[in-house]
Amino acid sequence: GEKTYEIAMVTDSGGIDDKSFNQGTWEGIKEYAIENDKSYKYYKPSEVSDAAYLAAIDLAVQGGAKIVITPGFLFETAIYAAQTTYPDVKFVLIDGEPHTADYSTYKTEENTLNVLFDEHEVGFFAGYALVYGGYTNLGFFGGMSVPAVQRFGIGWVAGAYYAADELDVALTFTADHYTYLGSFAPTPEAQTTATAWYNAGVSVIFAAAGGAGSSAMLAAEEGSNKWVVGVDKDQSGDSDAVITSALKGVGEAAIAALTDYYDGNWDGGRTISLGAAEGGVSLPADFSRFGANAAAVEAAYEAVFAKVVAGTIVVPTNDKASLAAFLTTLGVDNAALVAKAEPAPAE
Amino acid sequence: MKFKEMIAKLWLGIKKLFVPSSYSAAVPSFIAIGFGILFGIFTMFIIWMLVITGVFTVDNDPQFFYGITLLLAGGFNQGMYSIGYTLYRAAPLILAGLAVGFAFRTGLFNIGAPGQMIVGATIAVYVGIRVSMPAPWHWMFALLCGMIAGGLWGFIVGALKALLNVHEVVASIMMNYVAMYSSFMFIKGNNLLDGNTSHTLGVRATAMIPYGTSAFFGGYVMNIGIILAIIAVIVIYIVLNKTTLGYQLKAVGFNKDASKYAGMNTKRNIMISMAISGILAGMGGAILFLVSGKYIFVTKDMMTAELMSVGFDGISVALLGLSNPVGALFAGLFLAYIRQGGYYLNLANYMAEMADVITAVIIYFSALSTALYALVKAKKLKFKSRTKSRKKIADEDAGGEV
Amino acid sequence: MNYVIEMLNICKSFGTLKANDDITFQLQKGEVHALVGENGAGKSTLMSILFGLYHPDSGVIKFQGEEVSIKNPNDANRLKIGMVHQHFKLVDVFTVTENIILGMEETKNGFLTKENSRNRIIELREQYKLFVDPDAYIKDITVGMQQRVEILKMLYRDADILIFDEPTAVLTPQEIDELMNTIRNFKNEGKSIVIITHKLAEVMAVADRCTVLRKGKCIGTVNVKDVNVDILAEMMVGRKISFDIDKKPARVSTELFRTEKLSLFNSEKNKFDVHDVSFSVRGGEIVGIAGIEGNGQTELVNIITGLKNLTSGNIYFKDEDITKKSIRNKLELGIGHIPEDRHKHGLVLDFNLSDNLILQSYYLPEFQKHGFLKKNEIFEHANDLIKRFDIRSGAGAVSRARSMSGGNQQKAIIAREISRNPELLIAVQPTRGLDIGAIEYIHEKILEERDNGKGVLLISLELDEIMNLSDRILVIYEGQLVAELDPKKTSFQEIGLYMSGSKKGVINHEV
Amino acid sequence: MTYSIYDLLNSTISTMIPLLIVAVGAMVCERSGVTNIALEGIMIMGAFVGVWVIRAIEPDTNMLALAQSNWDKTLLLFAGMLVGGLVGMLFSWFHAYASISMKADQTISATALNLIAPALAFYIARTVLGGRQIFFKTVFKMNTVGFLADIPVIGDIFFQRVNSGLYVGIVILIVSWIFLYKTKEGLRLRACGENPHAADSLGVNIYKVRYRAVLISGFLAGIGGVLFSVSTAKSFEGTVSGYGFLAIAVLIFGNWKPFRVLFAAFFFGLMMTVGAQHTSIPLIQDLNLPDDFYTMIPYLATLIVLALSSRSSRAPKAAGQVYDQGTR
Ligand SMILES: Nc1ncnc2c1ncn2[C@@H]1O[C@H](COP(=O)(O)OP(=O)(O)OP(=O)(O)O)[C@@H](O)[C@H]1O
Ligand SMILES: Nc1ncnc2c1ncn2[C@@H]1O[C@H](COP(=O)(O)OP(=O)(O)OP(=O)(O)O)[C@@H](O)[C@H]1O
Ligand SMILES: [Mg+2]
Ligand SMILES: [Mg+2]
Repeated sequence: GEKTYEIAMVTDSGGIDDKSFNQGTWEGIKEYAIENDKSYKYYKPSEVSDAAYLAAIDLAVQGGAKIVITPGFLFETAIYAAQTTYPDVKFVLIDGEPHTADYSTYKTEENTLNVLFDEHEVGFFAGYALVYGGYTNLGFFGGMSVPAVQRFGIGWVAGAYYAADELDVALTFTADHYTYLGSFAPTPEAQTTATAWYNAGVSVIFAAAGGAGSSAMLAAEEGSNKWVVGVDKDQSGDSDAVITSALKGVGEAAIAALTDYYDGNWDGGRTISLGAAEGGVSLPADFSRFGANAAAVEAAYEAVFAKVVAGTIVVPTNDKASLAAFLTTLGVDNAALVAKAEPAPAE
Repeated sequence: MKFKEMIAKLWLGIKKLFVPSSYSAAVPSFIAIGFGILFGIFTMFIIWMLVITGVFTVDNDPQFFYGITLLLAGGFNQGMYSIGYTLYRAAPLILAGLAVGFAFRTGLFNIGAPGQMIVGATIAVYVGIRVSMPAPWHWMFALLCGMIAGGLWGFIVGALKALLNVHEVVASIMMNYVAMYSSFMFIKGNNLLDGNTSHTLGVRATAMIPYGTSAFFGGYVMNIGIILAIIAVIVIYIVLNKTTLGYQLKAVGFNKDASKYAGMNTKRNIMISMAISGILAGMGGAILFLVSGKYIFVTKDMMTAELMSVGFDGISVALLGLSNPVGALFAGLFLAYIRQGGYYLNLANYMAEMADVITAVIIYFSALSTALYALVKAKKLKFKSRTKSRKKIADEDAGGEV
Repeated sequence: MNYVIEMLNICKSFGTLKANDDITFQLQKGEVHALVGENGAGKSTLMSILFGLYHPDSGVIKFQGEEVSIKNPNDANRLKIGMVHQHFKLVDVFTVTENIILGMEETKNGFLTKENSRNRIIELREQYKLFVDPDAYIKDITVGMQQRVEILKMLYRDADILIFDEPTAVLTPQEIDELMNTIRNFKNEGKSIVIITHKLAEVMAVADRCTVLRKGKCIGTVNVKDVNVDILAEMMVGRKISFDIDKKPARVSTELFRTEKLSLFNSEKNKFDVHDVSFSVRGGEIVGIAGIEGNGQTELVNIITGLKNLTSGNIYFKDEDITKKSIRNKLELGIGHIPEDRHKHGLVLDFNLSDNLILQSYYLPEFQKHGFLKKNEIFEHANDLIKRFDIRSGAGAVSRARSMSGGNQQKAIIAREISRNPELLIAVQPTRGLDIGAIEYIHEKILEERDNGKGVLLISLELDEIMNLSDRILVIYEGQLVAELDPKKTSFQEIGLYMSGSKKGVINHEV
Repeated sequence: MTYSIYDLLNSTISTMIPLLIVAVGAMVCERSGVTNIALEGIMIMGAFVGVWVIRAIEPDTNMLALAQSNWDKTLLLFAGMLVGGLVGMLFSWFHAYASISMKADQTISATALNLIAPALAFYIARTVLGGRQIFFKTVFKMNTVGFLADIPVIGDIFFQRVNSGLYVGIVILIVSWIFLYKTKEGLRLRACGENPHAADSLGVNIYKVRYRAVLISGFLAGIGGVLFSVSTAKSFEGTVSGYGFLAIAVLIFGNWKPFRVLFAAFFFGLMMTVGAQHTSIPLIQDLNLPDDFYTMIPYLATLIVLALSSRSSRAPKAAGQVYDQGTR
């Protein structure tokens, strides 16, 4: 017989164990559902296409879904259609906003809630903390060049230079050590590249690349005093070389949306942006891997966190221009690096 | 009158195609399919038992019986809607299978279908985005360009083999990767990326291959890809079996030396063969992406998952279809059907990968069953001949008495 | 009677075909026993059973009076049975020594050692005068030498019962004589020998007794002293066979074909495979090229037909220079070619008979229109040839070539070539491995072509064939033509001397 | 710290070793007359279980993994490789059974294995482990190998920052060479791949020889899978990135001969490293090509080298052909 499931998640190309936002979202949903005794389930579309996403949403709705959570910007077009097809179902779109395929119309119905994150802020904290901890030769691995990942990278660069400026130390961050891997899975290429970077003197790589970060972790552990900054979740458990992680509260966001919905406080038809101020992004509380500097780094992080929340520091977002401007105010000129941060805009 | 004759002839042809000879050739495939599905059901049962007995705990318990019905109902689960979807998914599979099968028939192992699909898709999408043309011509042109690109990619492998003796398997494997990274460069170099994502822009509406009668198939996913695939099947069937070109290509495939002896240009034939195979794969790639809401991603993972894998599926389809064009048609449909069933397994809390396990088992058993079938056949014949000779001896004995 | 081997009531079927049907074969100690019969009579099958390659469906094998079961060649080796196979079973890329020791290798501390084995081989070589270089690679030595390797294989295994399956098909008269002597030596040492052959003269020369098979059945065993060739032939085929070819005098017309200083350099071996070969063929004559296998015949034909590119020289056909023409061009001009290897070049074994019969002409308007094959015409064409050339196969025009017997495969090729009506027919080994009935038929057809005014270039390793058919004989040795002889005025011995390089003439060809 | 030629060679070695081991296995297999395009699948199965076992038995230390002694790491890695190898062997048995005993088409059965391995690994991992990744803690690279590390040049390349897989790879290569050319089993195996009828008529058991060869290749592919995983990331994710197919390419590129295979693997590994480390190699970086082009280098370079060198390539004559006593 068929069972029904009230809370549904539809995954995008990755699975629920992608060590990234799919997994984070799923864990949030599970936590809420188990606590509140709700039925929950995920659906995997048959392929990556708007039609298949829509079909999977259909399936979820037929399976009894009252609220559908979809992590990833890939769902933007599908949700745009689904929100009108199923006015009685609630949609939570993480990392995106519904629009038509050609971007001509953006529309968020009452039954849809969009959740964005200020990844640049947590990237900034990470960069700041690392330089503060004495690491001044940095690199960046992005899984692919999409807005969320770009924001991580831009924040990382900005935070590092900001700290270097504050401490008045020289920072090494060449454009050669900033790359988009084009893969969220570990590959020999990623491992080899990371090894080469570490050999060339890089001491920390921020791996905003899902599972591919695992390749960087291996390279770091093989070196000495080499580190990786994890992403999305606290990855310190995955490797001893993960010095800290850029947390992104997808699970918390899912829980918040579910709580609102079940408590009758659904407030859709809008986009919320979760940054430092909202508790959407942060570094984990444990700074022990900074060794002797741990306390100092923690203190500095808390200070700069407050400044960002207060708006005293405005972290550049995902465009080259704002990063360039930010660096200029610090008296830094690293045009090559800036160009790498947000490659080739279309059209 | 004449029309009637034609119909009669056509009917006869169809009968000849499916009934006695093809049927018996397909028997091993049916045996294999039976085994594969049984194996799948068995696995599902085991998982169910393990969960029920508490050996494993999962988020949602699998529902065994419901799962079986979903699996078997495959592409029929959501009626017309899922039939349409199945046909839509089958088209590229059929074409990939046709590409690999065609090459097999001409003695070549085209493990390069993935790469040919990639370039076919990339070029078709390029034309679909950048060229402005009225509706029917635009998609046709895009499709054609994709086919040419795929053909060219296949041709390179053929030329390397024919002229420089490079083993087509290695060349194909390398060309797959070259295709992938070239495609990335091409897409980025031509600014085809959709700025906010890491995939291409959508193709223009005029470049989308027509999606079929909306009401009938629920209107969204069904497109004429399947019809194009069937046309390709027919064309390839005719080329292989009715034309001098097919005759030559097969001759070279079966026996290169004899073909050379008979005055055929074996090198050219190898190149043509690979080019045709590439054209088919390129067509598959183009059909896969000249679709609304479908984009090429410039990441290794996605390219592998979305395009490369379909090319590799082509090998399965070709093998299951016995390297026969009509076989590829049915094998492609079957694979899409079972995958669709796998997708619906979601509902019964089994993973969709079940379909892949089943497919793999089917392929394995189809390898075995050809042998099993031959064995059975041989045994039967032996038995027959023995009874015959026994009868003969008996007759002779009888004659002796008289 | 003292039998070393008795094979009693042996039956063996392949599918519906009864290859051996209740055959009884008894081998005495120290005798030479010939086994004869047409193609497909079941000779090789019977001996393969004795050697453990096939398993009989029923029947008993006794070794020195005791029933044994021979499940594989190892069992046969243990019983000291050795076999030289019709199709040599050698590994091309191995050395002679490696081929001989395979399966019986010596090791020291787990590693292969060849030294002792090599010495043993040299000993055997001296003892039996079977000269081969133990370190040469099989791919580099002649077929005659390969056969010696096969024989050495048996001797190395101390075989007492030696089976030879058509050992003389590929040898020169001198080599055949040597082999016969070797066989007699074996006999004198007390070894028992089975020899399968199509050449009845050899049976008469060397055998003590002879068993005749026909269509899987045993016709009988006779003492060779008590019979003659004609009786044996009749036992084999079931009818009288005439060994004399009815050959009319040649009516030679003008020159059809000429080669000038053809050469082919083999860069791998750093020598000429074909060196300065000049000769001509006129209409209405058969020019035979005699030679031991591996002396450039294959290469010569390959460069004439275009399968290989030549190094230098010119080829003229009806005074036109066709050196650079493509294979298809040459075929269209009127050159027919019965290839040496019917499986490699002659047929597409996975095509059916009708498709094989249009291998060179499928693209002609006769068989296609707008690129579409005319199935009906192709079928009719096949049926026509099947009738005219008496090609027998299970399913007629649609039988797969692979399923046809060697003789019928050869007939199909000959039918195809002759039906194309070529002016020059190049026939290479047209009757290799065929039985006397088939040979008779093919020889008739070749003579018919000549009598129709066509030129025939016949290349054969069988001296009989060359002598019986040719109007002129050229002898090739190490890639060069060393003699031109008139078959009426020469002898087997003389040709043999030229073939083996013992005698060397220079022929000046001013054509 | 600056990038040096040692870094380049070092990375090359860690890239090439899994490839080499798998290709050597494939070589043994094909030299016996059985083609094996199932390597990808076999690697995945081997890596999956091998890494799983490593995870299960490694000490769950929270210290930097580097603190473990070389000896511990080596033992652990060998345990993983052994299990991976055995699993690969077991898995390859299906290929052997189908293609040798059942005389099935070798492409078909191998394709089936390639299909089933990732699906199965995925399925089992999800159901049993609750996720498809298996993270492990140990870093297998050894910083220095005793006094050997101090030897100039050689020490830098072979005895520093390497994992014990390197030595395994080299040992396997040498053993395979000795096996093929210096033992009677090797002679028989090669005979089976060239002319099985000849071998058969001399009492060599073709089936046994081929079974053994397929199982050896399965064993080596399993080992290769484990080595690949431990030198690629800190986790196994159900994929070996197409290395099984690349190993076939290396085998063909290496012309089915041990030391040429070594060269081919080295060449490919070097190109791969050059492509991945281009930013550190001034000469190459100065070309300023798109990143994707650098990634493409190994494939393109191999293709070019093959085009220049394939004229004389020669596969074992009987490779890929079903052996049937009945046929001649
Ligand atoms: N492996 C096989 N499978 C099927 N049929 C076979 C096989 N081997 C032999 N035969 C058939 O058995 C019959 C006897 O074959 P065999 O090779 O013993 O003949 P033969 O007397 O040696 O002929 P030849 O003079 O041509 O060598 C032939 O008709 C052949 O078609
Ligand atoms: N593998 C096989 N399967 C079925 N039939 C076979 C097989 N091998 C041989 N035959 C049968 O063997 C016969 C051919 O016999 P055989 O090969 O002995 O001929 P031949 O005259 O000796 O030719 P050749 O000189 O090429 O050996 C055919 O009738 C064919 O049916
Ligand atoms: Mg024969
Ligand atoms: Mg015979």
